[in-house]
Amino acid sequence: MRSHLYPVFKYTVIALWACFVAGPFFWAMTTSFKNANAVQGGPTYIPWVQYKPTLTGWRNIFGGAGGIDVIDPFVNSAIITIAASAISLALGSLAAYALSRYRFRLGFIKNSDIVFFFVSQRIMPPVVLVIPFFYLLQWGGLLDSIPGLVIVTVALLLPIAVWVMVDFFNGIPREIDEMAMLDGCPPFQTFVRAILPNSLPGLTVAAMFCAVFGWNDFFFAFRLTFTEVQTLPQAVVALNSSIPPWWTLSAAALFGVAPLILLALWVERYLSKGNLSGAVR
Amino acid sequence: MNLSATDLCLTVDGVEHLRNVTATFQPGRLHTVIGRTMAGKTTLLRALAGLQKVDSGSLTRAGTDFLKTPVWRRDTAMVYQQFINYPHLNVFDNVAFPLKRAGLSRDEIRRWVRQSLASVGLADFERRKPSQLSGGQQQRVAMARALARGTGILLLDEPLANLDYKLREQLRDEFKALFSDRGDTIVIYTTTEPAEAMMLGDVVLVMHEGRILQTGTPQEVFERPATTTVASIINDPPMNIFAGRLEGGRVTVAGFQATHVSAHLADLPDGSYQFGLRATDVSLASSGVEGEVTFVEISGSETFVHVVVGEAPFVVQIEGIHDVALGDPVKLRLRPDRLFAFDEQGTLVRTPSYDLASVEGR
Amino acid sequence: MDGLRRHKSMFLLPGLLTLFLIIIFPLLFTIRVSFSGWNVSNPRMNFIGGANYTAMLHDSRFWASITRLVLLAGGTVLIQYVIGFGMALLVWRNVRGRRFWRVLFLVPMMTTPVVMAAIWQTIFHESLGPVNDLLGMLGLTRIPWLTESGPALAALMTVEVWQWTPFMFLLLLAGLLSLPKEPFMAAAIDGAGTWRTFWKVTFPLMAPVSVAAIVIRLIEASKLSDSVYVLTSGGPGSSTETPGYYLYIQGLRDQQTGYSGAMSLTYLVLMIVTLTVVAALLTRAFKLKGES
Amino acid sequence: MAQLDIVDVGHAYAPGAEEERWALKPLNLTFASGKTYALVGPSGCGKTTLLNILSGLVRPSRGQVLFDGVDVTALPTKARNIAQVFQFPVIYKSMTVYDNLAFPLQCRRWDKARIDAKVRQVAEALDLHDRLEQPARGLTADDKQLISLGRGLVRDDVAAVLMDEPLTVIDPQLKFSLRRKIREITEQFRPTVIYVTHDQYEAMSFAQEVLVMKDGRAVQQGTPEQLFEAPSSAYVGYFIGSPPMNFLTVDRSDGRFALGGRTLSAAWDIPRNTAGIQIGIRPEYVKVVTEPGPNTFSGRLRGVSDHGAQRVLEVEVAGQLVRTKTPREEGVPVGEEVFVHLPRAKVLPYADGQLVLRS
Repeated sequence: MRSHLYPVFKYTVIALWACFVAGPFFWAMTTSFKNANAVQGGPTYIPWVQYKPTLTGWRNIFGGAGGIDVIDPFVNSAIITIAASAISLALGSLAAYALSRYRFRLGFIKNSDIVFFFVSQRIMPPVVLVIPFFYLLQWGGLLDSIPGLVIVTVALLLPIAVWVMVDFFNGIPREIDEMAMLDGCPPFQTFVRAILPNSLPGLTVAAMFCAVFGWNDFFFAFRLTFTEVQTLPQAVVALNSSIPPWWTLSAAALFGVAPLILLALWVERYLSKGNLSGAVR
Repeated sequence: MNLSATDLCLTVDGVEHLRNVTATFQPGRLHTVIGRTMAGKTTLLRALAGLQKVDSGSLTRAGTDFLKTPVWRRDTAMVYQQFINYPHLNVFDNVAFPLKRAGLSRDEIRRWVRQSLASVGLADFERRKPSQLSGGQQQRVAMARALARGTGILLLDEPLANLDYKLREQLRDEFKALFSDRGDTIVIYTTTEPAEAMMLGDVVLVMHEGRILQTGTPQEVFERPATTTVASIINDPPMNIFAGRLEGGRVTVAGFQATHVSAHLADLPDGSYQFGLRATDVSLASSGVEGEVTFVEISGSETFVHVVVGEAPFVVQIEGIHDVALGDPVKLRLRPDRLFAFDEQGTLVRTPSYDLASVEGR
Repeated sequence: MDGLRRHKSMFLLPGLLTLFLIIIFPLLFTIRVSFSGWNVSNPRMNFIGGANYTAMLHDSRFWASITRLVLLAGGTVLIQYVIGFGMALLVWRNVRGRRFWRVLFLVPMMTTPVVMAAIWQTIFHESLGPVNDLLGMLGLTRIPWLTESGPALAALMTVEVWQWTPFMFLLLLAGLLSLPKEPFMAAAIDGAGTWRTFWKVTFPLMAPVSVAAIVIRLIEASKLSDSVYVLTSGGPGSSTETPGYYLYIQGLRDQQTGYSGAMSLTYLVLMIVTLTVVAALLTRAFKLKGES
Repeated sequence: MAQLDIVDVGHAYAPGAEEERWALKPLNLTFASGKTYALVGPSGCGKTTLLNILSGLVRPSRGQVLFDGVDVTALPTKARNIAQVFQFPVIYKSMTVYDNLAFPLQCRRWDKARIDAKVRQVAEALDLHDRLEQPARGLTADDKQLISLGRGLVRDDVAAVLMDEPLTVIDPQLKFSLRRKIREITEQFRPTVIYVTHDQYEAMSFAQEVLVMKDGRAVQQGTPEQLFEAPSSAYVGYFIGSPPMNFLTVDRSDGRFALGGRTLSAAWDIPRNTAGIQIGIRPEYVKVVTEPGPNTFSGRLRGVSDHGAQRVLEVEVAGQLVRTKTPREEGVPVGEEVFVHLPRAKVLPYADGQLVLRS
């Protein structure tokens, strides 16, 4: 029998972990309203009580003096994330559909090997890829441009899209495809009319992962763009290089992670419905 | 426009799914394919639909090579054992889907869908999603979709197998009415249930281990089963098959000797045979072959008593519900005049006379 | 569905070729460059044989970073698995405010690692950061988190655990939510307690998800370098350097392209071999516990 | 083995719903110790709710559940000492067959020797004794179901064994042998068994007593024979038996019944003050005959359905359809004009769909 202390133990553990998870956000939040004096005075947490809050940090990130402008990097990041995610989802679901429905055989290579090829690309460390990418983009005149960054980001995201969608398509009965074909749809129409409309949960999960990994990429942007295009993570990290204006850094960081935190709310909905389960196995 | 299959063969991973299947399917007739699970029935339907490639053989329709025709141009509809519908479409759109593909006008589509849904009794369910329907209703939607398009070929793969007993009975009757005027559609219906095959089929094909063992009218197949295997597949419970000897038209089986010479066996040469006797032609009696009850099954209205005589298992079918205790010793009366005789290889050599169809009830 | 050869290629090839083309050039380039003496003063694709590889064999800093990565990745992923599984179990069923906890516990994985690493740097700041402040309140001594090798590694691991435990939590919770009810009822009927139910029912049922989650995390963790760059810059000295970060220094900062190519390939091959072996071992180990 | 009593138990999934919409309307039932029962009915009839109430998964909105007189209504599953076989086979994947069977006893901290003896005894009965050391996950679905059953049987004090559609996922070929095995084992161990199914075939073949349910109500409880011979309502007449029971509306004049103008005699007193009387008769008992006679009515043959060894004839009598099941060897009558004989002893009276037999 469970002891009466079990609930106490349970909620204590949950609360401790919640503090750890929320701590950095709380710290960033409180710091973003400080100024140099408040920061230099040692760690304080509660505005008005322990320090006098100012909006300096927040002003700085929107082009205030001595700060940066996060709007342009934000737009760049959004464009790159959305474009790369869309391309990856489109190419990824087509390929995943083929791998889930048809049998491929090329010598000893089977379907599972092709899936493995896709997924295994996640193992490539960005640092290994970045030098050749540099020369590749330079050769194509795409260095320091949005299209260039989109192309390399696709390499990061395509494996994720294929991984999620193969599992998802495997969960849709083949009879649905067969029925659509019997009903007069050639293969491509079958995919578009019968399968895609039933794949929304899978596409959502894949899009979520793509958005997370696309938005959060730093290394490629860091080494393949310089002056013309700057992404949001780059802009924030740039603040960190010299003597850190912590308040600006904190405000910029919160601004940078906010869009995806909203995403977490949405993901949880899918989780409760059990839609994610297919992607896990 | 017959659909003719010749010598269709398919082997997957060393298992023969189709072995030289040759059959002709005629327009306007309902063909039931009966066989146990894994007999190759589903594979055959999938091959006809173009969903399954075959290793060899040919398939022609109206002089064209059907094997080269892609699935989406085969003019074929299929109803699956699992209730397969488009999950994202409501009932109306599910039925309309093939009609839209065929390029019908809006009004025509509406008319055909309404008519088709009415014929399966789902007129009031147009706006529901398949997931909001019961199993029986989902299968009706699938039926309506298959019927709405009026394809030249209609394939039904054990459409009732996953439904409750009562629903099965009800839909079987409905199907009979639905199929009664299908014009010149070729209908092919697979099942594991003899009663279903018999009552729905114009033509019955008996399939076993990838082969078609016998083709004929229900009456022919039931009354003249070509082999012991057919006899056991087309009867429910399976026909009792046992080895015995025939001497002067007199049958001897372990512990059982026919007291009367059976007229229909009289002119057969003496020797060893396999005999077949339907469960309805064996009864529990006060005297006869001694055996022991091993199991009793009760359907809604019949009792099946499983009896073992020596080593040989027998099934006895009794009308009505009767309480028979397991392990009880019983005596069986076997009717010699109803014996089917097969040679030792299992090929039919003599059948009891069933020329009674014209005789009025006795 | 056979006989559709033309169509199936049309589905597969766009994606396959795109990825192949994006990946194949870097791979070939890296292989070739690893046999050249390309560096900042002499950026030419000449051929110097295996000299880079020989040099690498004697580069103790490289091998130290590999060892460090193995410990870091293995350690953090293990911690992430244990905490992630524990948290998933706690918010799986009857818990007040279930949705709130679930969202909150997911948030860190949604955030940009480098950005949060910058925040963590302020948190671990020796005099102005809240960690030492808290330690002080508890009466403990302050720790030079980012300037001494032991604490720096601990800080790095803390950041990794914070960032990626949510990912484990996500996969494991999704796995838990998809489990059938019956085995748990059967265990209750058989009279099994909480502990026995976990070891005999939950854990074996979760084995496939566990293997997948751990392998995925190991793959991602083996690329660790961004947070190192921001948090410690590999320091103090080279005490928190990972291969990824060391490659960055050699290849990008110092532009020893040929030499870093040789190390890149070695690193990649080592990772692939190690992860394959680990994945196989995990599958075997968990198979003994459950999954057919 | 215990006696299970359901006292005024009812359940609504939506709190505050009016009683008409309850998943299970209040009812009283007794399951006697050591007997086998089947709960049968179409999906949504309340049989699973009732089973869940017995297992403790659902706490009823009202009423009491008694095990051997002890109120267990508020007790969780774990404390009820029941066993259950689920629709999908449930085994402990990580354990051998032996450990699966031993698990409930290990949970109860029996000593090793006692567990060993018991496990081997049950395994013997289940025909699993030669596979005890195999991992349980490698077994076929039917053997896994036997393990589930075995986990209940090893505990010799188990109150009841609940079976929830245990044959659903079993291969048709194996259903027969598993059904037989389950029957044999329950005869040997004699636990109280409650078997839930939608299949009348399974229910009637397995149980000593069958409980037919519909719309959250227990419609009739009885032996298979009782359900067949004297269905308490038109629904049971329809649900049990194939083809279903015939129901014919009859006229009433001078205290006698008539069908199409001819007198229909029956073996029971005509109930007084009941309007809308229908008579019910099983197709098995309706005979097609060539000549008129007592209780024989003229009709027209409307359809013949060939089921193999039997044919089902549909005859229209006085504007109503009567089905009869005839052996194949009796052939099909020539011509449309036929007579049907309704044996006096087999005709039952129904009013408003309920059997109104007074003996």
